[in-house]
Amino acid sequence: MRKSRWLPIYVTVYLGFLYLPILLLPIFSFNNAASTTFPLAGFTTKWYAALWGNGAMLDAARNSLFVGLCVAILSTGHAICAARAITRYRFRGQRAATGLIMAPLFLPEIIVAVSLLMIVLQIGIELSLATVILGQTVFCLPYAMSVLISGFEGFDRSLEEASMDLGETALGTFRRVTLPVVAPAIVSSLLVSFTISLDEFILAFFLSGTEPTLPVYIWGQLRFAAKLPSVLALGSLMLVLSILLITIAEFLRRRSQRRIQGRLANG
Amino acid sequence: MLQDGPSKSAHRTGRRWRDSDEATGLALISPTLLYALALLFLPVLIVIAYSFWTQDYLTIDHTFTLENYRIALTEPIYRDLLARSLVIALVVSLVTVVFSYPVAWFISFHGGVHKNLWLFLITVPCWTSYLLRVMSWKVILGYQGVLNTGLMSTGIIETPITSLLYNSNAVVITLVHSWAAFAILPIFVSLEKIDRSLIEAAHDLGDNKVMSFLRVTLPLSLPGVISAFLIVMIPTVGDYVTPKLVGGKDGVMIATAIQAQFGKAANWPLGAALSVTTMVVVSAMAGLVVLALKLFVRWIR
Amino acid sequence: ADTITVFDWAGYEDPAFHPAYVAKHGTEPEFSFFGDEEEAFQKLRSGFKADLAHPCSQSIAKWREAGLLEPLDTAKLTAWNDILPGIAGMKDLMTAEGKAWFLPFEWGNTVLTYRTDTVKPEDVASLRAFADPKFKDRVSIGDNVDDAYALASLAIGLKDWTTMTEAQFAEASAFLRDVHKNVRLYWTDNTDVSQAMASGEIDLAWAWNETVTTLQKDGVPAAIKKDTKEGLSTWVCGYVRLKGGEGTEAQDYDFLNAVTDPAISTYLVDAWGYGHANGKGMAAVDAKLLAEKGYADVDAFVDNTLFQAPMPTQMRQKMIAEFEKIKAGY
Amino acid sequence: MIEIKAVSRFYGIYKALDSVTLDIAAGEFFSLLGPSGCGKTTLLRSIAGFDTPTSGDIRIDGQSAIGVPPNRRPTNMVFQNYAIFPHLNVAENVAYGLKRLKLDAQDERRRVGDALDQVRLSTLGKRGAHELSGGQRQRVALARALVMRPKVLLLDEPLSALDKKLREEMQVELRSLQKAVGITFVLVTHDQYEALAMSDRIAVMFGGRIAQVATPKEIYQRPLTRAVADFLGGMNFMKARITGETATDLSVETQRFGAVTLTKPPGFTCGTSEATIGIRPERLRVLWDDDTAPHAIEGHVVDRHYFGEITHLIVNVPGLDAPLSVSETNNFGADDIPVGAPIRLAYDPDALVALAD
Amino acid sequence: MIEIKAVSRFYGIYKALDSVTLDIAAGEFFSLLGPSGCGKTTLLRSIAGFDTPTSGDIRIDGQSAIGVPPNRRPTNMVFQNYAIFPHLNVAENVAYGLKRLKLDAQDERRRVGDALDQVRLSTLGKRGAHELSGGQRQRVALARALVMRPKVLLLDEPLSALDKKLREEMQVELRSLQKAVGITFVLVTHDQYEALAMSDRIAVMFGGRIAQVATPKEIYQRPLTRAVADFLGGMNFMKARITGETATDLSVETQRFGAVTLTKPPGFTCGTSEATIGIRPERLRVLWDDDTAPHAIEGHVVDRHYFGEITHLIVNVPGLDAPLSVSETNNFGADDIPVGAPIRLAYDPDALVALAD
Ligand SMILES: Nc1ncnc2c1ncn2[C@@H]1O[C@H](COP(=O)(O)OP(=O)(O)OP(=O)(O)O)[C@@H](O)[C@H]1O
Ligand SMILES: Nc1ncnc2c1ncn2[C@@H]1O[C@H](COP(=O)(O)OP(=O)(O)OP(=O)(O)O)[C@@H](O)[C@H]1O
Ligand SMILES: [Mg+2]
Ligand SMILES: [Mg+2]
Repeated sequence: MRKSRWLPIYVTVYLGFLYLPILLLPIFSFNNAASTTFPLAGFTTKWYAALWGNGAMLDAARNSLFVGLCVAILSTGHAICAARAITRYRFRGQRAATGLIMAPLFLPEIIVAVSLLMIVLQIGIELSLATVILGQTVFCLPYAMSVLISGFEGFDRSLEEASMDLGETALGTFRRVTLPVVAPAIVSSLLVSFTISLDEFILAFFLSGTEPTLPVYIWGQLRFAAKLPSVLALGSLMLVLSILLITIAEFLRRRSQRRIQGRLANG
Repeated sequence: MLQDGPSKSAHRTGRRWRDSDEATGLALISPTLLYALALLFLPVLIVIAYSFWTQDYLTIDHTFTLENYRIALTEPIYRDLLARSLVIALVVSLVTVVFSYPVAWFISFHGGVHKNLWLFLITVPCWTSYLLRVMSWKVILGYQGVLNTGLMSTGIIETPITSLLYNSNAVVITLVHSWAAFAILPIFVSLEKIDRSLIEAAHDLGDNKVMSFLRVTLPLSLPGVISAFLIVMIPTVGDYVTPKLVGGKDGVMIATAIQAQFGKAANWPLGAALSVTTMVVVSAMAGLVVLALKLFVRWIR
Repeated sequence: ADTITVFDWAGYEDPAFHPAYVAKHGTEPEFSFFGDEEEAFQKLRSGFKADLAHPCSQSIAKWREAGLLEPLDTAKLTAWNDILPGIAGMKDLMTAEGKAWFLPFEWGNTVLTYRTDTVKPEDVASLRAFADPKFKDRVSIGDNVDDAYALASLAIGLKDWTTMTEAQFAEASAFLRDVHKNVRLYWTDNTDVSQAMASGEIDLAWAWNETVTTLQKDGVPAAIKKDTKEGLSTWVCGYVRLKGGEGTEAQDYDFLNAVTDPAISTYLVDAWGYGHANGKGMAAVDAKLLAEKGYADVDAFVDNTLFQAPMPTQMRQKMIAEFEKIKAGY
Repeated sequence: MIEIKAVSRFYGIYKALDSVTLDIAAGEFFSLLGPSGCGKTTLLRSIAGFDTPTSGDIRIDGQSAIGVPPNRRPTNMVFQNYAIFPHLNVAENVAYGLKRLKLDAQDERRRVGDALDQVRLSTLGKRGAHELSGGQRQRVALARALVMRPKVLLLDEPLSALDKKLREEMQVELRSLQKAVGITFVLVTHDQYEALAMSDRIAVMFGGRIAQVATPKEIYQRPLTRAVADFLGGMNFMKARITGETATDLSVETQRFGAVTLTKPPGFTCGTSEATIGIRPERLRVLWDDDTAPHAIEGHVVDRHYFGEITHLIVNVPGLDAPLSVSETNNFGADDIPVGAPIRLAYDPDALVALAD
Repeated sequence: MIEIKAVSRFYGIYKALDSVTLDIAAGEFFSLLGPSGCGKTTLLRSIAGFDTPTSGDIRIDGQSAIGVPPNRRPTNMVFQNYAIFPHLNVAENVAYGLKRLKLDAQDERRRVGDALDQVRLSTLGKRGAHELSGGQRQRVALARALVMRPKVLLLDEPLSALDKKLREEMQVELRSLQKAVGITFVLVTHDQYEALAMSDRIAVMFGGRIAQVATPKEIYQRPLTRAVADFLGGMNFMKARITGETATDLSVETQRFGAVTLTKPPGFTCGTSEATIGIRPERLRVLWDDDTAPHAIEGHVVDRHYFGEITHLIVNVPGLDAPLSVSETNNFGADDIPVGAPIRLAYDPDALVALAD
């Protein structure tokens, strides 16, 4: 496949579109004014200082990351099983089951939230991050499912057959063949669920006790225009952090690859 | 719906039901299903039940009535809002999918060993708070925003364009931006699975790049396109925050109305009826879109 | 529980608001946050338990009628009698059915705010300016029914909306429909409107008084006009005790007394731009600071204000429904 | 070892297997032969456990295998489409099944190395699955199964992508492996020579049914039906008039090959007046110049096909319905006989066989 | 028609093609032969345009094809892994390329029907791609290319999954198609007989290099190197002492085949004292009972392989380094000669060839 000239240009423009709004965040987070308008009013780091003093917001950010990770793992795990069942096997009630799992996509979130809260309180579970995770997982399932279903569809069955044939159990086959082969779908599903959870507000609000997630906290903060820059500072920090994280991961990947290659050359 | 017991075909082959496809499938899906059932059964029930009740301020009247549906279906305001929401959702999902496809393509076909890196790169913008992104868009599209300033300084326009922000355009732009990653990922996933030699075979049989794309790549990546479509379209219909934040006067969508009924207006039954109506209409439209996509793909080959 | 849970707006966990409580108990109270009263109401109705909550004047009636609130023992509230008279005078706010329910904490105004570089003060001498076709697409009012009908009531010359008649309601609604033609956006929060004004998106807004403070601080040429023909509106928020809280009553009252301590006033005005409900406290605040933040003569504006007092629920429900339609263009 | 009892397999209404019954002994090298689409792969997949017969029973080692999952059967299979794991390299693919045996690292490496040696891929261990040529893939698939040393090895056209030389090496390798370890082989192949050279017994299938099961020599020399004969190498067919018939024998009168008595094949429709008889092209020998033979016929060459080792001559013999095909090694110059030249052919009456239809 | 000029292709540091130069004439039936992994598919893909050579030029119809996309080349390819479109049924797969020609529906249907007839799949038009057996898939791939009637047809082992009978039918079909329409065929095959029987010329490749290009007969009878000889059918090799050498000829003295004069192959290393000579197994003929021959050697049988049409005898001749392999048709009873029996073999001195290493 030869590279076309236009595609890289298009992708660059597209990335520009994706990142343009994001890159404004750091700019304004150093701007010495509460309102986000040009021209800039001067350089300051006071918003970062203010952020440092705002323990509640930092806690909220930490909670959000934790919830996001758990939700991503849980909903992807669930969705892997379900998507696999739907694409690989035929059973009665399949459509109904799929419909139910996909329902959060259609239901008004507030209803889901209110009724989940009622259920949780009825059972007598203390509201905590765990309940948020519980609720958001069910909310992220449809997204994870759609991604994974398109990943599992058309999976070459003879690979699994070959594995079974070599003595591997069904579970082992799943782990050693199916999962690696659909890895792109799994990574995508994790990313999707994590992203959704990170911005999800209603369930997080209803199902959290005294530990808010970031959206819950920020929505309240926006009542005060003067607090916005601190939020901007936090957003910029998170951006830098995620990019840093990815860079490190990529660096580690390359190093381990080089090591493997080194081993190959020696061995 | 999910009764167990041996199926007819299992009898004929003499295999135990426990080993059948059906049993395995059910066993695999049951954790997820039970989970969803436990958490979603009540919400679904509530929506449906409420939609047949009435509410007066804080009290619910449990007598069965279709009045809510009458209002939902006949009041011009709801009809118009629904129509507007559907149009916006359709435009957003169409634009998102069409513009995201090439990126997914690029990552899958030219991403090399950096595919995961690309995926992260695409999703990182979504990891900053949604509110901040919306705020940024306001800065960009605003009256004295980045875009207007830029255009004015290059002399393309004299006075700021006011049609950028606080209307449907802004809603579409913001939504496309925030759903981009969600469209790219499923399309990427299904592109990853396409056997490259099929595309070669299409070229070999005389198709140029465009044709081989339409006749082989697109049909084979259709599951991804469909799931991208649904992932973007359905939540967009239900979105009320974005329209409120950047939609200005035009920013009222059906979800805003539903949200108001569940909130301040304190008319859950009407809200439920509106939800059910929307759900049905959206599902129908989603079905139509999927059908249209499939027909399009059929027609093209 | 050895501590209480306060169901509050995010940000109000600020330790500077309740130093007395911490001094006495050694720990911060627990906070659970909300960003929208209506959602908070739903969460409480679904069974969420907290000791104290922080709603605003318009929600009190609903919360009370839904049976969420626990009456207050005014004897245990040190500042009960020091509440600013204007606020204390609001019908059905602090007390109703012969019981005390609500302890005001902070208050502010909703006031005509304009850009001084594009709008001449004489053009906005009346609140009717919001409906003036001259300001087409240059206007913003809040996406909340209380501020909107406060504006409309004032515009039709009604200062006490608890007495609004059907005819007046229709007139007010008609006015809002006219305003809708001019509206560029309905702001949802302070950040929203101040940014719109700072960026020149709008010239005229019906906004909270802290907006202009923010804008002026950033050097945006903006001002408020308190002395319009019709006046301005005042809103107030404060604390209530919730039923079923797990903290001890004593702790509840310690917290309530801590936040209404006169010592808080200066901090509240200075750092947050709100007025404190404790009249004594406000009186003790530096006059220059008060002037800077727009609270110059606390007593004077009372004459020309519409207090957003709780109104009969039926009327409020009608307003809500009507406002939803107006916003959608109907 | 493997008993297949009246196994049928429907795809919808299409019958891919039609009550197939077979017994395969332990340690036997058994081949399945048949035209494309006749159901060979389906049968093999049923034995391996990937496909459940619609009816019938398969017993392995005396136990019914119906319902036993593939990983609990003592079988390993080489897939027709290879099914190489795309995320693993060559060595990892081969080691896949061993991982479960928890050998120590050195042992495992040794076995993988041995298997790669056997398929001549020892230098490519680190290659990715997508960096292989077609034949290399096939050999990886073969090594992956060989390394497991199963009781039963099922091979679905395991050598089809290999050139003749390599294929022959592999055949020798498989054969010696089988003798050394005593594996039961079930081989699907479309290569008659492969089947004839390697197998203890061969089953020929047509359209989901078994047509004949016999040793290579028997099936080649005494095919029961015209279809089997035709499928296994060329055969010259002709009609013959039946002059006498006993329970086992058939006396016929042919146009050019005189009157002969032949063994009657089972399944022969009794009471007809005509029979089909045949003779293999290589059982006809060209008589040069002055050579003589007790049985000979005359004709002339109408076409000639060169095949390196041998040449096929198409000889028109007056009185026969169809020209005869003659296969002759090229040691005398059969490849130089001009088209149109007269020719004499010697034959042995024993080479004639009677065939059922 | 196709000129391949010093084409090399690297995969990383691995040289899959090593400056290959070839000319293929218009209307020629050209075959590429070589062991697995020698670069045949790579070469074919370069001609079709899926692979860009690292260096060198490919000219089609006199025009450089470098940079020309596959769809603008007058070539069609049958892929080694078939590449059947999974979302289309058999008929739609075959009609795929026709759709662009905008034929009227009837015309298109007729051409698809014809192509399916040619590959014997006319009844399976409506089958889904995943409901086919391996051989059926391969035939769909073949039909899909045939139906296009390209100027150049590139076939990558197009018949490898077919049984011999069907393969021979397809060979005849391809041959007659080529003659009728004048298509240039480039066939990759690992089946020597196929190459020998069908091709106008054959190129033999080893490790990315062309070893010899010649007509089937020439390449079979006069292989230039030991490797080519060995690859194309069996060959008995032996060492011989060089007694005389001219520019074109080589006089050698052999252990058992006497003194002969042979054509010197190009690439023969001059000035050495020993040469490798060879004789094909079928050029050795068993002498029965009283037969005599001007040139004969004696030995005894050490092994015997039955191949239906022919039998291979392994004969130990005292004084030779390795036993001789003899291939004999089974018309006399070569398949019955007991192992250990003494045997006499006739040969023609012309059958001996000198080989470069
Ligand atoms: N993508 C790749 N990366 C590295 N090496 C490759 C790649 N593709 C092919 N090769 C190597 O290049 C050589 C030639 O491959 P090619 O597919 O041309 O062989 P071939 O002659 O067609 O073999 P076969 O008869 O087995 O199909 C092989 O050794 C193969 O392993
Ligand atoms: N999933 C299926 N649905 C319908 N028919 C099928 C399916 N799989 C195979 N068949 C048909 O069943 C028959 C037997 O297929 P099988 O794969 O066993 O053939 P085979 O003998 O292995 O042929 P080949 O030598 O071409 O590989 C074929 O005619 C095939 O078309
Ligand atoms: Mg098969
Ligand atoms: Mg190849």
